[in-house]
Amino acid sequence: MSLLATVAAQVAETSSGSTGEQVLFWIIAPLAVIGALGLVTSRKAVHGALFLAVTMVGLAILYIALEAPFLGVVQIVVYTGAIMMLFLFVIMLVGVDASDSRVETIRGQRAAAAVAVVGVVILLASVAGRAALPDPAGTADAAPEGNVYGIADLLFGRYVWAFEVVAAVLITAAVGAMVLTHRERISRRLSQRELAEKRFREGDPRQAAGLPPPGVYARHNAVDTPALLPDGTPAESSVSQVLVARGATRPPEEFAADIDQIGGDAGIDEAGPTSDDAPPGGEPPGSDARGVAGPSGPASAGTDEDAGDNDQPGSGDGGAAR
Amino acid sequence: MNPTSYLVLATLLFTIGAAGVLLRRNALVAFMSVELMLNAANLAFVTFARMHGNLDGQIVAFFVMVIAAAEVVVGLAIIVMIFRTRRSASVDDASLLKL
Amino acid sequence: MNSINSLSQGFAVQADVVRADTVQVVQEASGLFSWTWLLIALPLVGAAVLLLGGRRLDRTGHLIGSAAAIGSFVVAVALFIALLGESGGERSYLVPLWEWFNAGGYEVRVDLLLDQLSMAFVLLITGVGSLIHIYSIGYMEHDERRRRFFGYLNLFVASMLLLVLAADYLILFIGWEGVGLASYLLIGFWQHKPSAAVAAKKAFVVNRVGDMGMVLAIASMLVVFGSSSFEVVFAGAGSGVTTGWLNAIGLLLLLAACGKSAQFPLQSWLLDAMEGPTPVSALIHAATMVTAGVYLVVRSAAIYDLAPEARTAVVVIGAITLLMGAIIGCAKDDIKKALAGSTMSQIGYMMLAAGLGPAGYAFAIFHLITHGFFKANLFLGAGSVMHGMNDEVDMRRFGALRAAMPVTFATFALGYLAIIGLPPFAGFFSKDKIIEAAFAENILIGICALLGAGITAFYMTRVMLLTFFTSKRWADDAHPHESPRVMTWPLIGLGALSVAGGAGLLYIGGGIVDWLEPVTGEEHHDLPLPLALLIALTLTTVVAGVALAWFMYQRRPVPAVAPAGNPLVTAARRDLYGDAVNEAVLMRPGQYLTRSLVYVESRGVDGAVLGAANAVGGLSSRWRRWQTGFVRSYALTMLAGAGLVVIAMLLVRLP
Amino acid sequence: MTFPWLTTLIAVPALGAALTALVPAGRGRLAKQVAIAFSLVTLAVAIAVIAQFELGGDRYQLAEQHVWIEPLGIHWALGVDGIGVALIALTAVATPIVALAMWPEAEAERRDPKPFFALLLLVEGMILAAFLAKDLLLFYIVFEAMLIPLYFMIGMYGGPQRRYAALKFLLYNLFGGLVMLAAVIGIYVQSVDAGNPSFLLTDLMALDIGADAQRWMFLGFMLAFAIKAPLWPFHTWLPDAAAEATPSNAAFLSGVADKVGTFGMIALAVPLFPVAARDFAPVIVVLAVISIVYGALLAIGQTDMKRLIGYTSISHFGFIVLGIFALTDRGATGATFYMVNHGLSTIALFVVVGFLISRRNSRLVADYGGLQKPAPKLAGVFLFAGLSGLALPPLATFLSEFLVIAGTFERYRAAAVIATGGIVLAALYILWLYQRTMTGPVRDDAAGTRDLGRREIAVVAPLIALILAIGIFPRTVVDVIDDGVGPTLAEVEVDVPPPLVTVNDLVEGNDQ
Repeated sequence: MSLLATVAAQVAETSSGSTGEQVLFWIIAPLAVIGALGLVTSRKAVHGALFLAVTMVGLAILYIALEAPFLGVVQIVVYTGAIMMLFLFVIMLVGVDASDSRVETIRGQRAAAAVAVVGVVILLASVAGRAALPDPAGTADAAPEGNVYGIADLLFGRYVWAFEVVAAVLITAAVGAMVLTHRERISRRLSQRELAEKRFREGDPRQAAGLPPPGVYARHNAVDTPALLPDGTPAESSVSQVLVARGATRPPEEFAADIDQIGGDAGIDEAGPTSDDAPPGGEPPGSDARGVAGPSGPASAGTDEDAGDNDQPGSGDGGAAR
Repeated sequence: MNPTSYLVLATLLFTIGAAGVLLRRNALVAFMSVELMLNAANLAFVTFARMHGNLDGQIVAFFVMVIAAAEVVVGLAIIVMIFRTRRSASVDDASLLKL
Repeated sequence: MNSINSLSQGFAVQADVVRADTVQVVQEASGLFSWTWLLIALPLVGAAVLLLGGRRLDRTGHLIGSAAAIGSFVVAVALFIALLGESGGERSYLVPLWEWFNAGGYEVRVDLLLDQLSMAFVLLITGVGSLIHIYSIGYMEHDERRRRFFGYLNLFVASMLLLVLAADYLILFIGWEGVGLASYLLIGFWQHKPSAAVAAKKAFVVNRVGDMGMVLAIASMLVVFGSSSFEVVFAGAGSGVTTGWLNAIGLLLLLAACGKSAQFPLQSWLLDAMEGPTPVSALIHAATMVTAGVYLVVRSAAIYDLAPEARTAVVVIGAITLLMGAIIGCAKDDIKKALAGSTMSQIGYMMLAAGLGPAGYAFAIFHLITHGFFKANLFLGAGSVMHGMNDEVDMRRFGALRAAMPVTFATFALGYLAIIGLPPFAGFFSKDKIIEAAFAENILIGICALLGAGITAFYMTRVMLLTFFTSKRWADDAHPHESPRVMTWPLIGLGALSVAGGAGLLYIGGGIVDWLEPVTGEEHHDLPLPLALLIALTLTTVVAGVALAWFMYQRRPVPAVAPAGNPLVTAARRDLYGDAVNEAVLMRPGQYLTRSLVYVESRGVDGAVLGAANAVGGLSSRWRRWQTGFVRSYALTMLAGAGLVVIAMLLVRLP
Repeated sequence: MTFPWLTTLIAVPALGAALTALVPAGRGRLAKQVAIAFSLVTLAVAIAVIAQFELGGDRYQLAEQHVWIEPLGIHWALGVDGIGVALIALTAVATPIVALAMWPEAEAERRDPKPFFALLLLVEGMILAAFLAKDLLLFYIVFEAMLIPLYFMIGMYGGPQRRYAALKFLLYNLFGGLVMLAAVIGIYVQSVDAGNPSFLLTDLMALDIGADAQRWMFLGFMLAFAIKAPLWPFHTWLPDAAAEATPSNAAFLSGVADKVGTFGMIALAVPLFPVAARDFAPVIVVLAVISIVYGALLAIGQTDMKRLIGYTSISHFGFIVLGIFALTDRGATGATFYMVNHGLSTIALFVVVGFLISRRNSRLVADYGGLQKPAPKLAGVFLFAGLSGLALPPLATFLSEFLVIAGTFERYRAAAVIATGGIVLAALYILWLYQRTMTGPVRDDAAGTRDLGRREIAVVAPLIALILAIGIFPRTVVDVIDDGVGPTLAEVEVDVPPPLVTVNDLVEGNDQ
């Protein structure tokens, strides 16, 4: 803070018609414009946010140069510190890597926007440029005790009502944000028992015992690998949907070599999977071959030991597959 | 230093922000562009405050920042909500006003 | 009671008419005369009781109704006797009841005017009305709605009495419409017959056309006199009103009279009105209501006296209708329709007489009363025949009934002799007077009247022969029998009146002409030929008519189905194309107009509005496309708008 | 301070509407009872108001005036003159009758009856306020606001096309109201220019407005009133609304609510803009005559009974407007009298047709026939209502119709003659309707038709009694109306030609 204050003081000293301020301006202003252009042109929102941060910091510096050190600080603290962070959080939430397509979907929007924007630039700039503006009077007279004091004086004096109202607005906004993002539970949370009953009543009875756990192999145990069904096909439902969506699953074939090798070691018949055609006695008659029921159900822990030592009739196929 | 340069800068930033709103479909980017426009306005306020030797402009800029903060909170909440239901952050997808 | 004070000055202010020497004084009623309202109240209460009383009065309703009518007749007789006790110029009483309203200086009082003219009518209405009530007890015996029938009859009697007792045209109009309503209800009494319902509606609507004339006549009186009371109007008529106005009022009143009295060109409803029960035809469509038009003209004497063109119109209308009705009467096989044609014709006589002015007013009323007697008699006789013949009306299915129903035959014959005007029956005196007056006025009119008398003799003889003489042509299941006494006694009463009514009215106590003279004035024109010759001429014509009918119907067999006749017969059978003309000129274009207006309404008027709505809708659905729903488009618009605002501010240099 | 009778008169139905609305859901019967009770209390207050009215007293009696919005000169100003008394009486009498007639209608549409009855009372309050308002803006507000409850009454209950009809009703009237608003602002600007910003009618009538300005503003007012009343060619909403609304609602709409339009003509448009009223009178008279004939002809061409009655109303409104713009004492008195009588007779007609429809569930004439036999009372009442519709003397409608014709005849002879043709057409459409529904052979499916029940008799009996009583003893009513019409027409300053012959002098002269 003290550092900033001194910078501000120095700038202020050299302010009136000083070259110092001009230098500062001509350094900061292009940066700010570049930041702004970067915001508009970057394909990824994250990049845009960072560009905007640059602009805002630049503006903060300009504020200080414009004898508004308090605002400069607030700009950094509130804007770059709080608001931009909020933006970044939301960007994270929405998806960092999603990048926008540059194809314009609304017909004529780009051309019309260009015309409008250029028009407004010319209009405003010409107004600003043609106006015969006096040299700045400086705020020293208005705030003899310093900028912060001056602002505080006004804020808690003349503008105290507005200040209070703004406080109310902020509270309201906070509550509003909570209300908006809050998802109202429209029905009672189901108990575990009810969930279980529901599963039996409504769900596929073959999944009544729960979805199969992912592939658990003698040497490999991973959530990204599907389990194998008795016929040797991978059980899609044994892998988390999220991983499927991300394409982060691994097909079991990758381990086929190892499996084969182990199978050979154990002296189990290669044709093991074909026993699927004649299900063992443990299987309920008429059960669909693609059913997932037995093999992995009991192997709830999904550990090597369980799978390896499993002797039960129902899990025989699973063992055979390995 | 003459305020004109600052004003021209403010103008530029404002229109760049406007262009961002007009051209970007990502709601977050559009929203940030709005923030940029607010900042440009703030710059003009601060410039004029200095020109007139009067702190009122700075006070207005201050309030703009506060209101912007409130606005960002609510706006982002809305964007999050829309994203939740529609799986999209594109402003063009939220076109239910049509028909 | 300022308004009663006066005298009808106007009665005496006549330009070219010799009026009574004594000025008729209208006095405020006192004593017995202040009970005049009972005349109306009795049948009115009777109607209210019968119509609101419900089914518990079904068994006594006819008695209550008849009692009300007879009670009214008793009051009428009492009043008549009291009136006879007064001297000639003081027989006019005004009975004030209440002030009806006073709007913008236009005051109408509900007053009753009892003078010689209204007294004559009151006696006719209550007398004949009572007889017909009694007759109806028998005639309607088997009708389950007899109570209601008597209620309607009472309503009619009350309205008709109000019509003739009113002292203000607007009050008269209430009675005028009241009898129209009663007529509507009674023509359509057998509502389950669509033909009856249609006939009732037709009668009402055609009467309404006449009512237009009445309404406009009263409106004209307001413009001219500022009032519609007889007193003011009659007084004012002689005090400098232009003949144009008086003619206009006279013609408008004539239009009203044409509607009510079935005169050309509004005659078409009367023949259809025979759909009603026969007592109704006798009372309303022969004896009383249809003569209201004649009453109106005679009552408005003060106006017609000074409106020569209007009077001429009355004469012409009367003459046309006289001949039309007679011709139609010749061709009808339906006994009631033949009589209805006769009624039209006889009312034509009355109108003709009324149109002759003071020379004819009294004779018009005279004929009106005698006609009331004999025509009611004839209709009731026809009803009696129908009653005995299973409600058969076709005369080609009658024949030789004189033996089967002797009383009916005898009374019908008296009525027949009266109507064809053989002395000394009633019709002779009254009709002969009219023919005389017509000849005195204009030879052409006289010839029309004379011709009418001949045709009357022809068609009435035809009715008589076809019904009571010739051969039996009855339907197989017909067992003609005489009607019960409750029906024959009224017939006998009316038959007696048909015989004696004419001479009695003309000669007893100065006669009807003197009686009416204070109201109607008196005037004599010289006949162009000797009176005796004229009477002889008339009687010759009548005998010729009778003889022709005799040769045509008694000497030749009567076919059961009407043979095709010459064009005149065909035209007469079809009411001289009155309905056809109405249909072609009014009904069809009206239907077309209505239908096309419905089209114009939905396509034109409403269509314009809906079209505008659709245009706006189309425009907005086009403009709606600007609302793409894309935030960015809106933002662009906002930016452009903000830019425009800035430009505008720069241009107009707003602070 | 005297008791604010007029405010009470407005407040009672409004309170009744609120209380009816507060009746718990599902207790429709209680809601109806509350509504009818309040409509009866309103009637009692109205009787109290009328009892205090003095003939020949101040022009606006029982006046109340409180500043509402001072800088704009807006007042809560109420007062009543003869015209107002007549229409208040009509409204107060009609509402309980209509409410009783409505009894089963909401259920027939399987809807909650509560809003129906609450809205009815609300509209009653607004209509009364319109008749009492002596501040133009107050009038305008209630004039427009009553559209909303009426919109819902038509749109929520009624026939299959009810939404279309309700929307049409609303759009037509809103459009008229919008134009009128411009005129209201216009006259206010005039009063501002005159240095005394005020919406009080008394102030506005005292203004001296230029002829051109008067014409424009008059047209603005007349458009709104001509749509409301309705006058050809602004009438097409009425047949639709009449056909689609429930019968008693249609009765209330054309019998009572539309009278605000004709009331506005005689009590606002004419006295506020006398010069323009004089100038435009011939045009409006022509439109009125067209309305009379056109409405009657279209009534003859209808197949839907309610639509038919809707068109008869257009014809009758033509008579009312004709009487007003004849600008004669008799005409205006007759027209105002007609407003009352048309209200009663139209309500009777609609209500009786409602009885018919409730029996056979059809609005088409062709579906009826021969009902006279199984239901004689119904037929009798129907005929009576019809006869009152065709202005048969001595029923109340006759005198008013006659006064209108006579008053018009004093100034516009041709118009009066054509209008008289309306009485023939009236006989045609009424008797045609009666003939086809009630007479003829009894149809097989109609043999068991119910005759009138006790509630139905209770609905029509007061109407019949009133129509008869006013017809036979019209004097008091006419006096009261004449008392209000006189000063209103005095604003217009047109001279009515005196009778060509003044017989009274002559008669009295002879008396001496």
